[in-house]
Amino acid sequence: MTAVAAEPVTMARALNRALADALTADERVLVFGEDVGTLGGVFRVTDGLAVRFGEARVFDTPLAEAGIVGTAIGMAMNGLRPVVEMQFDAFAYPAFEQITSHLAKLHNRTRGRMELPVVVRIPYGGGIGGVEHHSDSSEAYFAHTAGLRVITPGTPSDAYSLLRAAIECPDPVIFFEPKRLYWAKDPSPLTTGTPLDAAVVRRPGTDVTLIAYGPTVPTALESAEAADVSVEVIDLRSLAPFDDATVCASVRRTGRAVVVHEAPAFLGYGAEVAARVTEQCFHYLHAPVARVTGFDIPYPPPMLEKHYLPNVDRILAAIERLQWDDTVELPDA
Amino acid sequence: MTAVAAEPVTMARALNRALADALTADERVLVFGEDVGTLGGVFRVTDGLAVRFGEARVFDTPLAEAGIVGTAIGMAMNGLRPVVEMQFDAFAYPAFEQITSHLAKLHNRTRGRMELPVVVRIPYGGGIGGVEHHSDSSEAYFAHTAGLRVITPGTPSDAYSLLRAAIECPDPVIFFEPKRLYWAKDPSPLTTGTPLDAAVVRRPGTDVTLIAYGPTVPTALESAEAADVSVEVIDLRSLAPFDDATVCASVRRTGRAVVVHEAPAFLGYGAEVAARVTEQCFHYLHAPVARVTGFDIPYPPPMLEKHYLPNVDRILAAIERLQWDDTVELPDA
Amino acid sequence: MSTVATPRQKLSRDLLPSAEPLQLITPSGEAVPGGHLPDDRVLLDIYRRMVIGRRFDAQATALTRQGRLAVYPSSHGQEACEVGAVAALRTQDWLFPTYRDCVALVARGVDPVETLSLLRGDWHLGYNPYSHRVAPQCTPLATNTLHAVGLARAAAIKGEDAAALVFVGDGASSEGDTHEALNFAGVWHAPVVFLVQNNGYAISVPLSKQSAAPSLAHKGVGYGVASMLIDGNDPAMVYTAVQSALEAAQAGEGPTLIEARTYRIEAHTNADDASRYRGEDEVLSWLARDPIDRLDRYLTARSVLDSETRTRIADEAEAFASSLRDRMNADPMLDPAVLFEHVYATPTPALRRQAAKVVGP
Amino acid sequence: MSTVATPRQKLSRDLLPSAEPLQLITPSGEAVPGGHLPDDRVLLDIYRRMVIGRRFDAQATALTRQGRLAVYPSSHGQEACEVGAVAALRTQDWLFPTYRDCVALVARGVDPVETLSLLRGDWHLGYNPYSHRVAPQCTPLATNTLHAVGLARAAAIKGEDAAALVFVGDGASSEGDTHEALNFAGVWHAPVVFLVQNNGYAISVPLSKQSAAPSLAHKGVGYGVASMLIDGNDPAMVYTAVQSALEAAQAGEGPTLIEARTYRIEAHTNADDASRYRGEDEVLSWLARDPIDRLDRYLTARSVLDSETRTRIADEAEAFASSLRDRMNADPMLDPAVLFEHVYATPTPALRRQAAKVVGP
Ligand SMILES: Cc1ncc(C[n+]2csc(CCOP(=O)(O)OP(=O)(O)O)c2C)c(N)n1
Ligand SMILES: Cc1ncc(C[n+]2csc(CCOP(=O)(O)OP(=O)(O)O)c2C)c(N)n1
Ligand SMILES: [Mg+2]
Ligand SMILES: [Mg+2]
Repeated sequence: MTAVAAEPVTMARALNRALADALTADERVLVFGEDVGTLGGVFRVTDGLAVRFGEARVFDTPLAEAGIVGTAIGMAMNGLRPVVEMQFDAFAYPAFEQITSHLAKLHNRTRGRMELPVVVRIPYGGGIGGVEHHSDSSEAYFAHTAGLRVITPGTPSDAYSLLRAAIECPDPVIFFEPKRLYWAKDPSPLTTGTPLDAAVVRRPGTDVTLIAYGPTVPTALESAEAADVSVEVIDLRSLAPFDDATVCASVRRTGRAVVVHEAPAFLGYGAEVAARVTEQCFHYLHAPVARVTGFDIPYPPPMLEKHYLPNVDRILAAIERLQWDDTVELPDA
Repeated sequence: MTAVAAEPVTMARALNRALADALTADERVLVFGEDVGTLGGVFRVTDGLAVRFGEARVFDTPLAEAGIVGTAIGMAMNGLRPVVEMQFDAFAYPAFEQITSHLAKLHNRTRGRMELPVVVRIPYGGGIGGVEHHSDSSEAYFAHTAGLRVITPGTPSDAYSLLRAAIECPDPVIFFEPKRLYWAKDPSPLTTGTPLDAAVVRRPGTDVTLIAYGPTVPTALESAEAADVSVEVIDLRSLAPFDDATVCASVRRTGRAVVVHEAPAFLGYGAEVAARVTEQCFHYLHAPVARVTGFDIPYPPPMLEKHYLPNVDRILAAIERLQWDDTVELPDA
Repeated sequence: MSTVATPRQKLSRDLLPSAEPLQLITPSGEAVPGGHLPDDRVLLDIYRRMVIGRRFDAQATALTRQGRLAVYPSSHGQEACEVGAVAALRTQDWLFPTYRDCVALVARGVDPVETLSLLRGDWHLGYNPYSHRVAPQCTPLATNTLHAVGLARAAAIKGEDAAALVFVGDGASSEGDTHEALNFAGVWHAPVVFLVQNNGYAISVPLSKQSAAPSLAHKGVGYGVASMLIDGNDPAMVYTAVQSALEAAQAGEGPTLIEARTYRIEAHTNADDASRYRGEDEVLSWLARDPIDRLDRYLTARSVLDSETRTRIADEAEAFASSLRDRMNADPMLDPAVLFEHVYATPTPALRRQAAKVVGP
Repeated sequence: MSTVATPRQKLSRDLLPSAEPLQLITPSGEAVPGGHLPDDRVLLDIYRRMVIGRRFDAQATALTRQGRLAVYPSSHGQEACEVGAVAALRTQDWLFPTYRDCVALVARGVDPVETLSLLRGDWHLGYNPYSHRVAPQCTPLATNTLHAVGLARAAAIKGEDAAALVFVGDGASSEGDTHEALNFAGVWHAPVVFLVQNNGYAISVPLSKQSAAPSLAHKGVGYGVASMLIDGNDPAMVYTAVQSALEAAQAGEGPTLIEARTYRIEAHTNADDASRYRGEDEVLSWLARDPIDRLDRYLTARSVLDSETRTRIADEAEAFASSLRDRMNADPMLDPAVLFEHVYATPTPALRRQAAKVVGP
């Protein structure tokens, strides 16, 4: 647990630091993808790395996502530790077969003889006025795929420590970066040593557990401040595996839970949270786990995204519907 | 609702009849994919169609799944109604981007000006001793994708009527065929007129609702016979959209529910079933909705799949754990 | 903006392209000796649409600065491709554009405000694709190549006399979909034309990191697809190449792959900083090969274009731009109900419930 | 019909392949005049491994009938590729095989029972990929081409003297991944060799429905990748071509694409019915071009192979097969705990709970 910087940095900068420090710490680490070299990434997350570490370790690839992930797999087979970037969420879909059929399965296929320490960085989510295909929340596709770790930071300091941990992890990691938090600042020092599979209680509370991750963490914290009950906010950080212990301990204490995410509700990540929290906390729950999510529609165009994104009002409304007065009114589907 | 055949037929045969009848009924219907022409498909579902309807309407394509779905989209833009086959579940992954970013979204993108009446047939699931990549249950990936209908039949007669309805539907349909039921027979006549979005109560019961679809429907029915409580079995048929009315009416009556599928539990389809049934039936439930599913692992090799697949024992055990004696023992995660 | 038919050169349909880009008009505006140029009236019409297109493009860039567009990818410098190719299309043919190709849409006759819906962000698409037979502008790179092949194949199956023209970037040529599309087109002998606008960069990535091939047109032979390498800043050449490819397609001679060498003068989009990856010199050298200047010189030398016509066209472009500016200054009418209406042909009960939360019951 | 190959050191590294497949030994076993053949000892060793490979293949097919294998895709008829290519590999090189290439694995020295784990169904992979530098046999078509390129590129980055050889089917050449792999290989100048075993069919789909190219080797030029078209039933030619490509790779001359024309004598797998899509005549015509007979005739004519050696090799093959049969007759030891152990490097708590349900706590 070494402190790396105490200046407030943006999440983009924290990620940049994490990559630089990982490249420094381990010469097997490579960074590549579309526009990550000379340009430093469309979000500047890889800014300066090609110059600093050379084109052999940080480089631009041809424009082909299956190619990027597929060659990363081959490099990992040969002992390297590639960190690759998919430029935007929806542009990881061409790599879906490589991720699902190989990246997730080669360790299992080879009974552990082949490690696949590949990190696939995916800027995801909305709220930045991106046109179609630039605002998807695609975490459920990968979290459903056994063999992958799926990580998403909600703060700059977590972005640093989780990316460092992801690069050091022997398992393949899909690292979802909430792009609307790229410019968010955080004064906490950048440290290593954060475990890759632990949720964190961001704000203690006693009446309801509000479960968020990535882009919705600040929204959840804001909602907690605005609520007139005591809200405990959990930042999941690891979507797969899920930290049952931390979440269920909280829910058993509070007896109520709300899960928030941008992706559509239907089979969105909140479905698993609701299902497994209910399985483990059924008799502690005063109301069903509420889901505050995107709607079951394609992500809206920029001018309409405000109607889609979970916001404080919707979260507060969900908290209010948690049957505080023990009336048995059924919530909307 | 016209009866088409009264002979008992296998599901593969029923699907073949559905394709033949659709090709006859509407000259805009085309059938194509890998080995679907001359060979008649590796499961013979398209047997005889190329000879009967000609190579212009039923044909083999080059070996490229994105190509198959992508060209089907273009054909649909031009007024045709392609029915394409992905040879096995895992081999639909190369088409993931075409399905997710276009097939699912073009109708919405064009505000309804472009209809995409494309059916993507995917033989799925295990239980046939298939080697790796031939037994995936990939329904959750598609059911989470807004804009797609996801359908899966559990009986030969449903296979016929649902495939006919899917081909007639203006929306894109991912049609999951449970390959281990291809040889299952059913004496019911083949009829049209079945709605595409309605679950069906396969067996009435009063004590617990057992929710299944596709390959696990026969397992669910067998379990219901073997149980010593009265089990109502629901065959979902439509995974997206979900038939809340039928399922919730049953669960509110029985007060207990179990959902069964082959896919891994984590963010598997059962997560959505558990979450939304709990949302709508919370105060009717005596126990959390139980999930009997595959494990959170890659699909096993043939000799080990018996340990993975949900079976009667596991379903009965789940039913037994539904807190019949009102003790508050927490089920396993 | 309709085109007059013209006698044209029968270009050879080899599987391998020429070593150097084919050209009909030199950068200084002279006819290449031996070349068979399109009719003057055709070229004047192309000139006019290029001028309007460039003015439109500048206006769109200005609209980003005024916050009226979320983003705009300029095609300044690529007008020979944008307009020359579209001018060769017949009414019944289809165009499959990318995000880069707004000028092509405008040249095809799509309303400029409807063209800009995607980039303004009021909807993913502003126009009806069937009105001008223009597919939605495509963002997931190369995916539309397959749609074009499918649509063209469907036209052949239905016996329609229609072909498809699809635009592809040099970067997008690396995507698997491009390969699958060329292969399906070759096997199906589909009436489709692939126009690769090789503008030298995929955002910041230069062609040298994209491909080691002698040219991108050399990909054709691997699919049995006839290929051409052309000067993409020569409007006469682009028009002639695309028209000849479309005629071949319509005559049942199968698909064609055309690589047009051109250059993007502006940054990738207004949000991009091109100075990070290319020098001013390079830009200047390409400005000297400007497609509009080239045609201007050629037509002027032939006395087809005089200062009166030039002014009339400039005025038309100005009027086009100012009308666009005015229309874009009005905030679009937005009803979030539309978010739920077209996910399926008929909204599901769950979607109706969700819509009610947003728009009220 | 066929073109003579030049000495392997000088096999030209053109981007375009020859019009006809290169050949060193004719089907009747004669050396093609002017060709530089590999050493007799090398060829005798290849002969031996081909004979063993074919016997192994027949045994595996027999094992499917006894229910000892779930499925088996035979490479009968393709031994020149399976063995000739592997014979050219050095110890430090990597092989990326498909499901079709069990004989190549056996030729590489992988234990035959471990080779058959996948097809028996006791695990997805029986061997340690690092023991013989053989990647897992790959089922999702063409996906392993990218792994080969990545591995080769990593070798170059690390300064290792190692190359990768990847097998691809004619059908798999249509997948987008093949294109992306060739393109990455070209741009990276990666030390990788693509060997397309064009056996005429992708299950039932003939080459004519797969590609309209003059040859599959013609894809190379579109990526700046040197290409060769060879007779894939000529073991000397396959060996020479792959060796020359590997040497070029090792010398920093970049990747090579080789199309080897061959034929699958058996059905796609034991579960396939080839009579649905091809005639007996075609099979017979290819039997006449059998790769083992060809080498047998050549080596016999050169007195390298006599009946004694032939018998000794046949006996060795027989012993190999009967040992395989015996070992496959024992049921494998199966512990379902393994299902949960390697999903992650360390099993998660949830997986440990799930494992306990299956194997007890
Ligand atoms: C599948 C996919 N991957 C990545 C992107 C992000 N992206 C948008 S434009 C672009 C560069 C495209 O370059 P090119 O094809 O040459 O077209 P140009 O922009 O030069 O017109 C990239 C990488 C995308 N839109 N789609
Ligand atoms: C991505 C993918 N799509 C489909 C399949 C199903 N499949 C298995 S083998 C095969 C034919 C392959 O033909 P080819 O590449 O020529 O190799 P061959 O079997 O002839 O050796 C098909 C379609 C697959 N394994 N992977
Ligand atoms: Mg470009
Ligand atoms: Mg083949």
